Amino acid sequence: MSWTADEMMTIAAARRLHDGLSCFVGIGLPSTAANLARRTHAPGLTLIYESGTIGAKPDHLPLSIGDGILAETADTVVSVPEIFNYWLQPGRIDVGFLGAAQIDRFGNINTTAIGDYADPKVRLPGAGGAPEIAASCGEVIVIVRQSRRAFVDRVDFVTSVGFGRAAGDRARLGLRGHGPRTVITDLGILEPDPGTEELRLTHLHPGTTLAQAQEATAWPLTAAPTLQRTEPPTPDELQALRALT
Amino acid sequence: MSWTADEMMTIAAARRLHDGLSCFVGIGLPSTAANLARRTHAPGLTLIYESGTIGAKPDHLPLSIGDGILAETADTVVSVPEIFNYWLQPGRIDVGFLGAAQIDRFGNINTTAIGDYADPKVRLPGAGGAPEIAASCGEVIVIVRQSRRAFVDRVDFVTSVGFGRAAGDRARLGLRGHGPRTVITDLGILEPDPGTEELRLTHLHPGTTLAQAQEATAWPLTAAPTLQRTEPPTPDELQALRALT
Amino acid sequence: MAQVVPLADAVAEVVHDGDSVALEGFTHLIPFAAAHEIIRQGRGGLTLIRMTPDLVYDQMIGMGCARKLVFSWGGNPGVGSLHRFRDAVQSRSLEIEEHSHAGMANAYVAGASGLPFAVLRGYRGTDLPGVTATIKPITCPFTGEELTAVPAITPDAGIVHAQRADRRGNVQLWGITGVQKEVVLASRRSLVTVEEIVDTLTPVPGAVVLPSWAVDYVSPAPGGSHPSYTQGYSVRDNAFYSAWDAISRDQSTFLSWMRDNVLSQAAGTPPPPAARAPEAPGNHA
Amino acid sequence: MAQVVPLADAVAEVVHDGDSVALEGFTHLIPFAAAHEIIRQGRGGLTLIRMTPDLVYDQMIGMGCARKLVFSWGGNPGVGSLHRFRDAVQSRSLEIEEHSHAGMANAYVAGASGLPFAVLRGYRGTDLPGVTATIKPITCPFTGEELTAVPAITPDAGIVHAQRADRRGNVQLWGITGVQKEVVLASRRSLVTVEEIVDTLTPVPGAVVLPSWAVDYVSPAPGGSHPSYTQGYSVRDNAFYSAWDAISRDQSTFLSWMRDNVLSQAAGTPPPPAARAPEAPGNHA
Repeated sequence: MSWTADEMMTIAAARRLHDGLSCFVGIGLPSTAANLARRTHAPGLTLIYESGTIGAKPDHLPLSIGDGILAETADTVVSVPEIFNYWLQPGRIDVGFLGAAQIDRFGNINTTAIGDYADPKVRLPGAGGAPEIAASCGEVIVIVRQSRRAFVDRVDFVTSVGFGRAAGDRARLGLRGHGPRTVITDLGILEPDPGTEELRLTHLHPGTTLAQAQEATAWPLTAAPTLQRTEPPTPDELQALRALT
Repeated sequence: MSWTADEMMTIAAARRLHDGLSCFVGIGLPSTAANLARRTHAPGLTLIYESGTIGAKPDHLPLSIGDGILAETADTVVSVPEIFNYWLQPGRIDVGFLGAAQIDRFGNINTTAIGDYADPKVRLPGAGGAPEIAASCGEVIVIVRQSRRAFVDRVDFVTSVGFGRAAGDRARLGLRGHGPRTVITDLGILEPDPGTEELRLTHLHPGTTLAQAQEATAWPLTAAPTLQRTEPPTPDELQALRALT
Repeated sequence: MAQVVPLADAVAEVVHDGDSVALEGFTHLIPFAAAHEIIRQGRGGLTLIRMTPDLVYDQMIGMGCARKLVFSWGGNPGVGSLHRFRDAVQSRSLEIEEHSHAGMANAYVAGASGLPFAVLRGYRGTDLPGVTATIKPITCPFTGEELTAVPAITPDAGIVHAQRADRRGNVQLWGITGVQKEVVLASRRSLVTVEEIVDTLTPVPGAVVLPSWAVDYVSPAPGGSHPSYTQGYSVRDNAFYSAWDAISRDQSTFLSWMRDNVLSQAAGTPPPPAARAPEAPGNHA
Repeated sequence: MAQVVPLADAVAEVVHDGDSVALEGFTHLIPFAAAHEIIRQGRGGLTLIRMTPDLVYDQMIGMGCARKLVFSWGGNPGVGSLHRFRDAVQSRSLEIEEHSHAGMANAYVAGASGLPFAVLRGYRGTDLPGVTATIKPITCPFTGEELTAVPAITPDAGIVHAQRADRRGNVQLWGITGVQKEVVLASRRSLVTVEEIVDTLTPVPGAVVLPSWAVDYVSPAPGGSHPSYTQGYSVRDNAFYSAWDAISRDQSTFLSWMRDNVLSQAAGTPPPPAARAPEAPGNHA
């Protein structure tokens, strides 16, 4: 079976979600990956959407984070203040799943504006739940297609904090979660260097090269000493993904 | 029909509750009076208990503020944080109904301790919902039997603020409601002097005298120039009260 | 006690030029019928407040109702941009005050609670405090830890949609309840549009009840959340959300759509058949 | 994921000497069976936290479990005093930290929210800030208004009673829900006792659901809220609350009652027939 780069990206993201975890899900690719994990190796994954739906088990992919199917299949539906205050903020949720318009070498995310904030070249949707998901979840997985436009040296606007500007910044800011430990792209997987907390390439998806990944990154991307090759999608994974979308 | 002083007190309190009002009800005599009002002239009175029951319509008097009958008959039941934060604190509730162990000439209430706080002569139950009821309800009605032990010049401990120590204290403290505008006893009714905010006698119940009320008050109690006689209980009122208790 | 009145009358009472107005509904129960009536009544100079501006504020912004927008996520969920919003911001013709969802949700809670501000673990390390004056640090008086404060949101007018109300104006809503309760309680004047008026509000699991005495106006507006939805009455018109991208991309196409589908309709007119939700109303729990 | 285990095992895991412990339930759903098991296991030096100490803490204080009490209203509702509590305070053998209901409810909310403190309009002008160190002023950074702060309550152990749980440990409770959710979420370790374990949690109007992964232990304890009650399963034993006044007035009468009715019982034993609620379990909604 052949597959697209987006399919590989989604499957690689789904694999990072283990059974029994709780996952705060953004819309789009994160939702697809989280629902794929629940349909394959992680049936006990708890999906939490910022609309207040805890334990949603949709039988089709929702378009928005507030589609009726999420409320109808949830273990419980709580108010929006409650989902942020009682569930996200105290660090109860294991994994946050985010997208990004721009992401920089320290995993900081921009979803606010390209260019100057007051006079933007492109106005993006803004923060939504992302800043607090990035701050409070046990760890964050970012799913984003790799390109020089998206993978920048420094984001134009810090909407959600990754590792700040240097190792130790998260602790200095009082952020409780471990931050963006995994950035999954259509080319491979980036993870922070344990010392500098700068993102470097740890996995290449089948058929991609380090040069390709470096070409799609606006900072001098380095590879981890243990650079690995992602396992290709299995037929089961592809089938489950295609049934979902 | 004859009646007891407690019956007169409860009926006088019930009469102060008008149809269409919302009333935050403490347990004991306040609950009896509020339920009596709802059974007689104020069927549209909304009873709110600190257990989170809004619009309770009990068919018998509850012993506690959390009896099942309150939840079963309520328009809605909310959590205890919500009843205090969303409903009481913003000043949404018209009338607060409180009891007291001690009350002083400025309507301040003590339900905490008689004597020294650290080494009390008598330890009382404490604050419960009273401080915030006294602060936030549109106005407060206090129901308490009149005696020199209870009606003191200055309470041993201010659990709930009436008019503080002088006119204007409520505004200085940022308390939003109008405070204890009515204190109903087994002898009569006290209301604050519009100038000094000191409580003075405005009504005597049938068969009682000013001297009696003064004798039962530890500060020099004065009568309002318009001192009136309370209308005696009607047979309907007495019947409804006795059916309730 | 809430007054149960026709939508046009309620909107005229509740929304005035220059008001701060919050039309809420987190994806679910968005009060489109009320928004359309505000547009028809020609209101302007409004400060629009909403966590997710969504199509409802894209329409109001495009029609020139807004002077300022207070918001936390301005996209078309699962589709892309809100073009009228985006154009207005990029052309600097709309003042914005920008928060995170957590910040706005807590600001509504403070408003509903009669507090001047709310405290949260939020915004720290982000660039938002640098561009939004209503985000300030606050120090815990017990631990010395620094947290973030946002001021209460207390709109002049708060409007939400709900499943139903009884004849006395008690309101019941369920499904995703969002910040519906908070916005009604935080607002100086409130309006709830409902799918139907019923004799008795049979209890429903997960339902929020707003007592009549906490609401100012209730107006029947069947289908009034379309293209958003009302759990038990309709499903989200995802096709319409997708189609909106093309309708709204260009101001003149947008204006022509608004003329045909909003301005020329009377208050309470159901949405055009082509854009209605597939599920028939009435299958409520 | 919550572990579903017998009550004696859960209490042994959750409550240790010297812990801060909150057994909550606002009149309704008070976890008496768990309290009795704590007493039987001989725990001591506890900081007991509860808005209304009620009979449950009168018993624990009388049995010498407590070093300190954090509370907001210490009476026997509708009856009078809590004699073991009152004697302990009057003899200065129990340290107290005293709040209002609004203060404690907000302190639990802060605990559940992962915040170090909560803000409220409360206590102003009262003598409580003078005697309770955990009440401090805080100034609004936007308006300059002075309000009141209380620190979060984050008990070592939080215990509540509920109607039921499923086999995976998801908990469902309804009726007066009090601060049940907050205390479970605020606590380092939590235990929920339930009337029954069921296959499926059928939705119930007004119900709160605590997902299994937010609870540590679930233990069956049918009748475990007596003389408090469990909506749908039992009614409040008001006669017992009235009778407690005479039982508890004197320490020796109290001890003899505790010996006969608590110490000599095994964990999970239903209350003595004479003191049981009149309504049979099982008529749930």
